Amino acid sequence: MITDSVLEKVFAAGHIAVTGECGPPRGAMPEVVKEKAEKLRGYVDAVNVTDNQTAMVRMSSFAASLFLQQMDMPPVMQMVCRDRNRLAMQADIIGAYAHGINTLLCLSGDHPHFGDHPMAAGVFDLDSIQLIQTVKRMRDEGKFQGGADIKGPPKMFIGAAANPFADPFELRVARLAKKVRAGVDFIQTQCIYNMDKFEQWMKGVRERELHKEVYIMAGVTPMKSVGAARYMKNKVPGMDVPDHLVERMAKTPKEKQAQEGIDICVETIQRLLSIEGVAGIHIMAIEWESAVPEIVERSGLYPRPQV
Amino acid sequence: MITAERKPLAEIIDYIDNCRRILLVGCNECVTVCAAGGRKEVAMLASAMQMDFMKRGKTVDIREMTLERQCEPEYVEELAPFIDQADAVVSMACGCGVQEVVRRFRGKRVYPAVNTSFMGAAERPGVWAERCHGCGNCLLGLTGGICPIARCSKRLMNGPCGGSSKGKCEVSTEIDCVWQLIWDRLKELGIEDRYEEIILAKDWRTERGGGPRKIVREDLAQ
Amino acid sequence: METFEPVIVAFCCHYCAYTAADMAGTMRLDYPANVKIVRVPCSGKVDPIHMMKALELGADGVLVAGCLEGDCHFKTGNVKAARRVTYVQTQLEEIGVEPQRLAMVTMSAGMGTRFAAIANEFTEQIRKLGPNPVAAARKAQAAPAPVAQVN
Amino acid sequence: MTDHTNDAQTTVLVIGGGVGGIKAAMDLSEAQKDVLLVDKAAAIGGLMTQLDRTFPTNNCDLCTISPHLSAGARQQHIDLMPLTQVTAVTGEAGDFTVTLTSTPRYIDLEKCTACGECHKKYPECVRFYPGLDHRAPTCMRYPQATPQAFSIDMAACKDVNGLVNVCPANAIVVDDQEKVATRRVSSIILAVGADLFDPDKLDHFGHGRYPNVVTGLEYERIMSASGPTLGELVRPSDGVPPKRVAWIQCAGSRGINREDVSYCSSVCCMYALKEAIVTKERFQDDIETTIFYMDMRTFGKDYEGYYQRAKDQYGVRMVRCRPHSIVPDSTGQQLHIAYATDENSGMTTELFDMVVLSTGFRPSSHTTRLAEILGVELNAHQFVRGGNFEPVVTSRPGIYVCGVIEGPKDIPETMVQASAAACMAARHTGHAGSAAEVESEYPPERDVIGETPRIGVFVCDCGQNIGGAMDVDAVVQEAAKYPHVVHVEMAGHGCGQEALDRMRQMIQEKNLNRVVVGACSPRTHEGLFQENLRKAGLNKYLLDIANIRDQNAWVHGGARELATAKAKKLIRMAVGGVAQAGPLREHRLPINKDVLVIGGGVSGMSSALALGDQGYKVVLAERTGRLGGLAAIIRRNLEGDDVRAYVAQLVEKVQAHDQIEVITNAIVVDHSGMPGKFQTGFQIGPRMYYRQIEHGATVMATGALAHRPDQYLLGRHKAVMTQLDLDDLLETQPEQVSNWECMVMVQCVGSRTADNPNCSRICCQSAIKNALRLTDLNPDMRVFILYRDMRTYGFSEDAYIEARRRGVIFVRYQADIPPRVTADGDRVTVHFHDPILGRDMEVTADCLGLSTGLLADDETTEDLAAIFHLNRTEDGHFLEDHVKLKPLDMSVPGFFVAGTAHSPRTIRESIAQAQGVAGRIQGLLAQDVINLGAVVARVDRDKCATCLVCVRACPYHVPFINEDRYSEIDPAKCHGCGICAAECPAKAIQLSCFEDAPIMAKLEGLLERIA
Repeated sequence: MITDSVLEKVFAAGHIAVTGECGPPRGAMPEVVKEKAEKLRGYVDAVNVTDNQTAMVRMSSFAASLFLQQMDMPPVMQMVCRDRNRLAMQADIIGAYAHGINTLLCLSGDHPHFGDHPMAAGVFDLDSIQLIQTVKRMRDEGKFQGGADIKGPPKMFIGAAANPFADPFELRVARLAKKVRAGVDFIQTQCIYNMDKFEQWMKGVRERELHKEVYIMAGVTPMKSVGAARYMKNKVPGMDVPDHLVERMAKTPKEKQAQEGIDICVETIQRLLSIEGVAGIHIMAIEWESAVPEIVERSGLYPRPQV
Repeated sequence: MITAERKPLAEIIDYIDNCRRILLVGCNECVTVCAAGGRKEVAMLASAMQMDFMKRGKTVDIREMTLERQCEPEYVEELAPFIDQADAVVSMACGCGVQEVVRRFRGKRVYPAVNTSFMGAAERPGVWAERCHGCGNCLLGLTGGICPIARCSKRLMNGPCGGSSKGKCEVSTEIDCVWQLIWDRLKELGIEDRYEEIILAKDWRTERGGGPRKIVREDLAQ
Repeated sequence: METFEPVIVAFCCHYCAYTAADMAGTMRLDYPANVKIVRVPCSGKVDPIHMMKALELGADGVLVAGCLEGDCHFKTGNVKAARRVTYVQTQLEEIGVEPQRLAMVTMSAGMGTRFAAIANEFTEQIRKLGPNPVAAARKAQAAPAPVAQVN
Repeated sequence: MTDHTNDAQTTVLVIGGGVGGIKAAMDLSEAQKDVLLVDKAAAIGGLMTQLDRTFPTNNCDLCTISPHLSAGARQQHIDLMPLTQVTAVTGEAGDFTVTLTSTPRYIDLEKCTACGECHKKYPECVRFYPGLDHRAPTCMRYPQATPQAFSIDMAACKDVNGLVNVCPANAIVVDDQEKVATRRVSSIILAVGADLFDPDKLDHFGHGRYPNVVTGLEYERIMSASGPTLGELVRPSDGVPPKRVAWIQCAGSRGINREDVSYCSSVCCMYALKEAIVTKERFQDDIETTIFYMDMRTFGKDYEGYYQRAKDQYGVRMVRCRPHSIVPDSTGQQLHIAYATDENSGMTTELFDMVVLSTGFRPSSHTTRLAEILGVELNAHQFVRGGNFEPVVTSRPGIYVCGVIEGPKDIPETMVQASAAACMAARHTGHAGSAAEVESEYPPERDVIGETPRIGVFVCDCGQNIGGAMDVDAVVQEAAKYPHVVHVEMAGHGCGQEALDRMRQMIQEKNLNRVVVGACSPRTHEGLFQENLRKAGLNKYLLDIANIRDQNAWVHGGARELATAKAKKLIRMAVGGVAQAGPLREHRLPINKDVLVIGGGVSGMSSALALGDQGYKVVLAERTGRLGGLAAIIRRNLEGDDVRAYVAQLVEKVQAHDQIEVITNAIVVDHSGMPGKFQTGFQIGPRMYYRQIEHGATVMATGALAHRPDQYLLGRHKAVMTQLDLDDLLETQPEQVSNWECMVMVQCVGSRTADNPNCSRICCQSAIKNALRLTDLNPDMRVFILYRDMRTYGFSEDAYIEARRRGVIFVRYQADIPPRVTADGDRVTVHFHDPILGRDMEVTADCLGLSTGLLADDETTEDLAAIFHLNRTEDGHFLEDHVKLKPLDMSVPGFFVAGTAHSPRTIRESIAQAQGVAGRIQGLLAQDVINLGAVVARVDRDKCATCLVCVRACPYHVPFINEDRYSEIDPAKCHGCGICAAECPAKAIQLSCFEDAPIMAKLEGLLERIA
């Protein structure tokens, strides 16, 4: 064990880890965070807290993670390279760790173009891989990115994202290898709908035995309606939603579509669990946290192991 | 080369609305090549300004000049004989030119007429695309000769990000994903494995991070 | 009040439009005397500056007349001319001068009737538009001709 | 006249200075051959110069021919001898000795300034002025006569020394003698034209007795601005404008009476239509015009359209009959015409104010004597006999003929034969010195750089054309006020010799260094005025022409003050522009003298042979696999010659000729370059391998298609065929044909209809040819010919008469009630209405022959027109540069058209065109150097920002960045379009002759008065 992150313990114990996701509110409303977290309690090992997702300003990931921490719901703090330079990042990492937040997800972040401040200048002082190296160095060498010593180094369980479906597809395994070389501990993939492509990616990963060096969590998202399906297919960058799923949702009558979305999600999880190298499931039920309990139960991932 | 685009007429007119005598100065270098501030554009703007003033019943006297290069003191000096008869100077040069005129002629109102944009190349006649960011520490040697700093929307040195699709950037299908180009290029050169070498965090001091820069050649400096 | 007689400058390409204008002559067709023709070797020779200056000096309408699409004696002159006319029209819009004061027309050498028809239509269209605002202002001030040395 | 003795090798004698003679002389002089041009009249110009307007352009075209005339006098190679006749000829081809007798002019040409004083004081002793004014003593045929001098008929002069004193230049030589000279020439061209029949002898029409009965030419003179009535259309009897005018066709032609000739003069129908149209268009359109005719013979290119416009647009009334007589009414001012038409058999009379007798051509007595002197055979009608296949060749080698003296024809055909005669005559002469020597003839060019502009403004009134539409004097006075203008004057006919001399004189006197001419279109006259500046020692680009005729007077005729104001503005613009213009140098380029001929038919082969024989290397490209074209399948012509044999020997001659390379199955794929430097790419043979031909000139001889419309059961019944099929059948199965009992032919099948409006010219002749051969085989065969207008023009009228004599029945049908055909077993029944009997008829015929004529090969001409940028007429034939005076040249320099690609025509006429084109090309390629003119783009190296915009914009990829880092444009390659100049962002490129400064000055000139 490198850190005392709950997630690491679950992985280390050989269990299938399950993480949820909670999008902080666009205002100072702690009860919203608590409410969402409460719905996940017991069904997930840790909860990702997004950082200005889609470049829309929200309560910071650090602040929301603190609320989860205080509720005894282990948060996975996300940090994008878009909004802070390397000074601010390292300061927040130390601060968070001081509050007991010990799991961090390093992301490049969506381009300001998509958000509510397209006129803002993206920082991008570091990119996600350089951030992984920085957090690893802070943890293992106790040194800042600039080289100075850290008294009380933060021991973060380092995570990153991976999108097996983005182009050029043949590059995506090599990119994972790059992140592994940078020192990432666990990976959460983009939500998976194109099962064949994901399996093809996992085959590549296994060929390079990367699954032995990094815990890979397969990301899933239940679709609430055919509209949601089409939105994800066309509007969300890097998302690959095959047509047959959209048709399946379109064929289901309006009122039953949400249930159909959950059924698809469960089926997806069943298949994912059968893939060698999948160490966990990351359920991104954004603004639909209430569906997580049913999904986790029907996927046979309930109750969560006590570590 | 440095590229630029002519400012909207309304903005230029705002600057000089209270002037009666204008010295309109073009530059025969980069802004001529990208058809923003050459002798022809000077004549076009002069005519447009003249019409705008006359339409509003005002008179304006515009002297048109085009210097060889507005970022050279000796060429800027050629304005000296005319500077006093002008209430304001409107410069169609890139930002460097405008500021050189300001530096030389204290107390004289000098206004830009173009928006200086980027260092770029002619993609095809009449179309220029950004190619260099002037980061001061060129990493083209590491990426097969294609620059991610200037041509990736997120300046990723270890791209591509998750949003790259069909070779295009997530921000717009008009923009090529530079990492796709780099990846294709590495394949062409047969050095795909070079891709997995991590490009370390950049020292931005050589870029703007270190403050406005100067290059000094001791052997030439007087 | 007497009717407004617009001044119209027509840049005509030697091989097509100018010949068509001559043809309108040999056919004794009638078109308004407002149209004054400037001969150029090709419509592709008409510089955007000439179009702007014509309007700045007070012309009410400017025509750029070239060969039919694909028939340009110099292959691509008329295509370039059309693009430049559009570019100058956007400039005119910025100034607040009606872009329709400037138009690109095409015809073959034998189309005397078409030249006369265009001359008639365009003159009426400009007459309806009224005097060029710049010309009107210029007339009001009778300002001395602006000093414009182009070096 | 420069008098230099010519040795035999280089001079051609051209007898007759009419438009044909002048064109032949011009072509020869362009081909660097010396010409001795002789005319018995006091000034050259012949018949055409007296015509007011000419068809089909309805322009006076005097100003298109006057440059030829004045040019004629100026060409170094042309030695002009007016008032001179050929009295003896000895020797043979290559070396003739001719005796020339010149009658006295009684005026010294060097001194006479043509001021006209003698003309005013002593009008009685002048030679006859053709037209109505019989008294003027000194005759100047027309305002721009060449040579520019009067001539006196001393016999008719009563007060000789009074006449001598009145002349300010004392140019009158009382004791002027007849001169006789002998000259050795290499070949002779007979171009004496013919007279017009004097109808006085036709007593039933009363010409000569009733003043209001005039001939076509006299009517022409009455309408002409330079005529006796100064352009006012009035009745000769009382000077009152006529309300009703009639034309009677074939006065003295196509007749069998005592004074008639049997042949048709080919042009009277067209000139009658023209006179009627001009009467309505120029005078009052309420004048009623009626034409009495038998057949309306408008068979030339687009002439049918002219005829239909006369009827539909101008309302000219057509009455088909042969009027019986003209009788004056009681007042003597009006005339009764008595006539009977097919429809109503009784005699009707109508009253007219004037009657015009359309008289045809008659060979003058001079020509019959001249023919004896020259030893050339005449035909039955006393015209000079041309070859059946080569019309310009006479019976005597070395002597050629062209124009009306070879046979009645219109001006375009005369011009074709003139060029052909020039080509054939040139064979016998050597080369007479290249252009370089000519250049030195001009005075040295004055250096005007640095001088302040001193502009001379010359405003033409061009007779009615400009003078009639505006106040020219006001324009001239206004011009005096313009900046830098130091001299203004009204130039009358600016393009005339007199005005040109005056302009040169003014340039010297007032030390002018810029000239503005307010005149017609620079497109037609820029060269003429530039040349004039050059001869006055001024660089020819210091000139600007304000187009105050075609683009002002002619289009704003109705509004006199508007036209005047606009003329002032146009001249103000020209003054502004010319002040900024600078002297320019022209660029020269060596000429590639090879010729590319496209189309291997009779026309293509004939022009290839004509050029090959003159030593030019020719590439003859044929699209199909074999030479011969359409003519190869024709058996006989009207004269009875074996066409197939003639074509076969032509093919043989071409294939054996060492100067001609034949490429078959060759398709044009690309083309570029300029005259003297063309490159044309072909794909040849089944494997379509690519080959590029370099050449200096191009001949389009792509022929036309035999029309086979799906009408009258053609192609669906054995007995129905075209004249072509019949022509072949007559040769292959005469026995089967001879036992036909009855044969019907239908004319104008698929021609003169909405979708093919033009007349195919040859179908009437081919119908008559076949009819005669049918009646040769079986005199008892009944032959019907159903026609709309029998157009057997010229001497082919005799064949029409012979056909009628043999009992061929000609029945007219209306276009809207065509005959109908129904199958009747092996035979067909033809139903038609007979207007004379007034009954519907049915004839069962063994064979129905359709005269289907020719159609333009639209697909081929369209592709070639796209590749070579050539113009075409609506119906797909190639368009010539000037329908009348340049029928062989095309508007794109270096391109010529011959044969049925130009318009439908007989083999004989096609060969004339082919040889004519060869003549024109020798003129173009005679120079060693081609003058590219001065309109090229120039780059100012100091302004060039090396931005490559011009390199990318040039449609011909001419600009390149040189090692000195700025854009360079090779003047030899630059086409002068100016696209780069307008695109250059650094304003570094100026197109000479169209620089920014003059254009801006023109705009300022136009718009300055706005304030």
